[in-house]
Amino acid sequence: MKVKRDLQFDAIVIGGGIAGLQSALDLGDQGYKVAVVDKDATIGGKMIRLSKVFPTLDCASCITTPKMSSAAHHENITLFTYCTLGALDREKPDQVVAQLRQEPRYVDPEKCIGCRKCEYGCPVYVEDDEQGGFNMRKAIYIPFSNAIPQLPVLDVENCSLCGKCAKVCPTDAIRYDMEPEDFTITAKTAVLATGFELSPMEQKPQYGLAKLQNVVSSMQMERLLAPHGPYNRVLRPSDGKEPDSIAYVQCAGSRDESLGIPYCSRVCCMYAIKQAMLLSGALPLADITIYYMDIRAFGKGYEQFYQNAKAMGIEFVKAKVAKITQGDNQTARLRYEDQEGNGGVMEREHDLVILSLGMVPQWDPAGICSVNCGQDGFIQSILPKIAPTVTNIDGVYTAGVAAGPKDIVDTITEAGAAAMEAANYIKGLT
Amino acid sequence: MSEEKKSTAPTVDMKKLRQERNESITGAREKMKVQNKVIKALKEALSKEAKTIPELADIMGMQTDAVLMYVSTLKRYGIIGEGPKDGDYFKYELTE
Amino acid sequence: MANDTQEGKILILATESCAYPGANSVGQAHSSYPTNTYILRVRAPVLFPEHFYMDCFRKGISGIIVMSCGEECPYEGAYHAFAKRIDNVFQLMKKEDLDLRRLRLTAICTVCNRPFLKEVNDMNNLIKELGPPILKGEEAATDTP
Amino acid sequence: MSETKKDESGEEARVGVYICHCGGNISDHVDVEKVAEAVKDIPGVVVSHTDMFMCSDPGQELIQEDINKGNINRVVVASCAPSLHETTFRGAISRANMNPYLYEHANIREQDSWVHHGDPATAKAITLVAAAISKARGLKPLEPIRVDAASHTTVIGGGIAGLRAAVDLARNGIKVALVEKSPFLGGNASQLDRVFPTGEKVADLIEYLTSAVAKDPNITVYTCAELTGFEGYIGNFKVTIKRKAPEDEATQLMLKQVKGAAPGSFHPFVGFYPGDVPAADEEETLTTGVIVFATGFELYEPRQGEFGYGENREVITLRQFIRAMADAPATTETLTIDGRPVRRIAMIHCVGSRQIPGIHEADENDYMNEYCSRTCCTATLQAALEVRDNYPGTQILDYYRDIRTYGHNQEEYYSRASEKNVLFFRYEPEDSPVITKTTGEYPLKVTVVDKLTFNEEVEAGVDLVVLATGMKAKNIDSLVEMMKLPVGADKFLQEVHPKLRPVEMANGGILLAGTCQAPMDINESCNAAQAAAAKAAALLGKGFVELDPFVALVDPDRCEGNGDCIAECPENAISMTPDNKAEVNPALCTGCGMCVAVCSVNGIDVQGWGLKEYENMVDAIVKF
Repeated sequence: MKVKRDLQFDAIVIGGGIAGLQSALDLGDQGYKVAVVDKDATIGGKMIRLSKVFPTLDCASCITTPKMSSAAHHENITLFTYCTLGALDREKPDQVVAQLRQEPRYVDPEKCIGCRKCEYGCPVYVEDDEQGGFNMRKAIYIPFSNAIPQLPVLDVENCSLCGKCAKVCPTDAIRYDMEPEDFTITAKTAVLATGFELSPMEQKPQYGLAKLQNVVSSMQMERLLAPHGPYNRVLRPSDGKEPDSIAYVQCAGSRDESLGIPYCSRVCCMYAIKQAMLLSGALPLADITIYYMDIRAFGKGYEQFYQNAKAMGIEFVKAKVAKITQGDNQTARLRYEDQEGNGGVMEREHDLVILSLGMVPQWDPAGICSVNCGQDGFIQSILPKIAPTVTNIDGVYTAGVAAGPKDIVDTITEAGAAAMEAANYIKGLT
Repeated sequence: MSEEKKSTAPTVDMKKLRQERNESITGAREKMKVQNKVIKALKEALSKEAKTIPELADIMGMQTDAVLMYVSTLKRYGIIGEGPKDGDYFKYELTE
Repeated sequence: MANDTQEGKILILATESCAYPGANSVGQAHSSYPTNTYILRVRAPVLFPEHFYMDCFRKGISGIIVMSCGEECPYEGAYHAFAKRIDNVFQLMKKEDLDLRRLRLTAICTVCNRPFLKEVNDMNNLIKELGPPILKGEEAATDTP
Repeated sequence: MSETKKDESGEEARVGVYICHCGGNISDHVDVEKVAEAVKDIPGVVVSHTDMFMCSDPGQELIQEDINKGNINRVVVASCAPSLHETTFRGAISRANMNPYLYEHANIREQDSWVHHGDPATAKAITLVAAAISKARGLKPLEPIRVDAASHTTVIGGGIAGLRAAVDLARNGIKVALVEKSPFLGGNASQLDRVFPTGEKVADLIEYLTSAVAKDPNITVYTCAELTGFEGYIGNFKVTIKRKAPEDEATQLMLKQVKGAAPGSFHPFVGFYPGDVPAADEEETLTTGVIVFATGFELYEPRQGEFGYGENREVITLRQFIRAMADAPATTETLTIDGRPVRRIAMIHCVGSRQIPGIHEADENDYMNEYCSRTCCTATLQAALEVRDNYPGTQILDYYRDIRTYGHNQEEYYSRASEKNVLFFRYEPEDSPVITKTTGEYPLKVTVVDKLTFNEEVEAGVDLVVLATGMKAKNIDSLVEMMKLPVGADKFLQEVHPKLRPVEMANGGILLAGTCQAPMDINESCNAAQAAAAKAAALLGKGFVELDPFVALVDPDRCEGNGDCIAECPENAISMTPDNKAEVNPALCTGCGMCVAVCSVNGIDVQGWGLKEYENMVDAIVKF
């Protein structure tokens, strides 16, 4: 049994996505020592997995990597990746204690140089969730090319223990017998930036996600559009055909009482428009249709972005899609109620259908942390209008989608606000 | 290099680990067996000329989506490359 | 590369706070424009003395567009001083029998996509029509196209 | 740190060139390998690499490795626009203990691969990289200029955002001058009653902040005040604040309403009254480290005749309606306004927002509000529900384009409105509702082509029309001009980058909070204000600020002491030393370069942006 480490920081940030990173940077820049904890093997959160971002169409990587990189190199910031949070609560006015577990990568982080020889040497292929499940990675792998840290993870569930990776590793970094390691971090203040998952679609079988081959989630589409995507271009997953006709189903898992997700997820209109624009660039001949209830282009420059998309020839149909079934020639058949035009129930076939999925909280604090959540599961502010990042626990703040659906701009701004509250909490202790 | 390497590696009881992880190891080996067979067939099918996914599926007697999964994976690891377009589909070829 | 010089090159001096981001905005819109345009990022074009412009023509640059912030120049008094300088350059160009349209002064802001495209296309058409710059007394030194 | 940096100025330049694929953004159009190959033999170049993402850690490490091996002492990265990653790469170089200013950036994405295609794009990339190399070879190591920073901020605007920022900065130990034009604090929010989605009284929110302001000795409030003077630079701005008794009629009227009230109280639809109106003009000049803009927005004023506004007293704005509702007798079956029963109300969304060229009418300056004002949908539905909840006899017809109840707990307003029988009609901007006077049962008639009922023309008589007017950028032209601030096409103040630096303006030390940047609701304004406060705290916390060293420098060997540069300098940053050489005060120099052009002996140049370097770049452009 190893001696349990207890590390001291001024602030602990739970979540290394764009919200957590921005909070950490804003605290680190003020001179506070910050620990950033992420359950993933890399920081960067959802944003680093996107293709390009609205409304500037900057590549997501170009905006995220500098923040990831400056957090990683910041003299006041320490990253703890691949760590799960067992407990977090305030114990004294100047002490928040987090129980953490370092999950084993089976790779010695001190020795690994990130050369990926192990990955190339590994003989087992495993479906790669990072690529929307459209292609396979190895059983030992670096999550993606711009992951931070550049350390591989051995997926023990799929490892045949053949020893190939250890054999090819130039620095002897493979540790097949690595064990999880528990440790605690004590800080004065904490920021919960735990982010989101996509709305679960299992309860909506009539949309056919994961059953119909050419019905994909918006996140899968991000991968198809991303520079390091599974096909390096947009193809129909069922057979590799370049799609001629693409459709977006809006509010799939948002504004839907039947799923228990009555709220608007704020970003789906804009990301669908963005993807549609990128698609019409990549596939100039393809017809792109967006089936929507209301287009919510509310942010700075968003409405103009929407109007541009209309001008580009992207078709917007106000309709509620009822059902998606298998069509002829591997198409997906949409059955929808047309709310404009002639009205009534209509059917149309598309090569590829994207469900614009909403956001649900990624983290459930039950049993881990006494922070209050709303009925929707997002962390609740006790002063939602005037100090949106303040939670029911003294000196514990929340930022980004952990506190409710938000786009990147609003997330980054809120992360700055949480950092301000956290910094002032520390100031108030003395 | 390799001499030095062995000396610094801590000793791991591989036998014990193999016993403990027997289930996942067996699963991974089964998976590998199937994968190797498909990859071999795929390489063979591409050995003479570039082919599209439906063409490959025909030859290999597999579903088109499964073939695409393999082709894109091998493309990722540099074994297969993308060739010219043929109608709505791209052709794929071996890189070596 | 080499064949590019045949069509003449356009030098663009673009201010860091207005025109240079303006040119980037054209890029973000993926609007294409002639390739023979070379944008140099400047803080304020007032830095360049008269001889800089004449040297450029002498070196073979066919056209120069100074894209400034115009009246919104962030530097006190700089725009005024710059406008005066350009007048001096025009005088020198006259002396050398250079077509004055080869030097163009224009204000481009960060979102001026259309004006940017118009300026570069106009200049490109002009230098095609005029051919390479020949300074008085230097005819012999210039390559015949 | 600075002494550990290698001083390469004496050494021969050895340039490392790094070309980014940008994940296809560049390499799809520019043959990056060919570029790397073409520039590797340019004199001075010792390495020439490409990478999928130069900005990623492995990309940056590529540069650092070459530096650490001692291979290179100049760096050129060819990638996206320098505004995105110039500082990223300077940072990477710095971490490898090389002077970060021995760096030049070639923009081959926005100014090449995104605008050109095929071989010419590759050829241009080669030229641009060659030019960058020629500049890099002549670069000299520079050190940032360190200036003392006053632990003081000036917050302009006493609305919610300004109050929020002031409170946070003061709690952080930074002194704050809170400058508000009117005699009241609370800004636009004071004109509201209850706020969505919590239903809290806006008075409580404002008083929460104003009581913190009143308590904190770090905050000095200047009401009836404006910024009339501005000079200096980050850490050391000098601002002049002028206080003056308000003269305009509207403010006089509001002051009348609070007459006799105790200072330090909130007055609905007026604001928080700190209670000090200057009798005579007062002026004060302060040294301040950072300026936070929280100047807020202005409500769109419908044009005469727009939806019948100004022509019918029954057509009012949402703000006027909220005011009228607060004064209306409660617990009656039907809402009564101005003594008239209101049986049916038409609420029209997107008035002065989402305007479309060719459909809507531009203003006299050929400008229109093309953006969404973000808050009006929920505010309209909130008002509609309040009517339906309290006055069941009053019907609501809602005319919308898209319902944008996007925010946390706001969708509920939409679903509840349907449950409460608010009738929705969807219109296209080219078929906007038409308001006409009638002599029938109702004073006004609304006609619209309803998209929801197969484009049928629907007519309805109403007692009242409520226009959900949007937000407009406030006219702060004098400040924009005085401080030379960047303004967007939508006339709101412009941030450096919406994601990289969302609360900063390009002008160092000037930050953004709230609706002076874009439409926002109260919660979003508070977030922005707190984020700006965090930035200010980081800037001022160390007691000094480091500035870019891109300022003029005199070469004493060349300087002939004729004083031309001194006469030319608009900032009075140059003086003559006793031995008759010009000398630059780097804290005052803005690096504009006016001095450079007038020096006949090239004895003064802007560091990092030197004339000689430009000449070298032109040579490269001509040659390649």
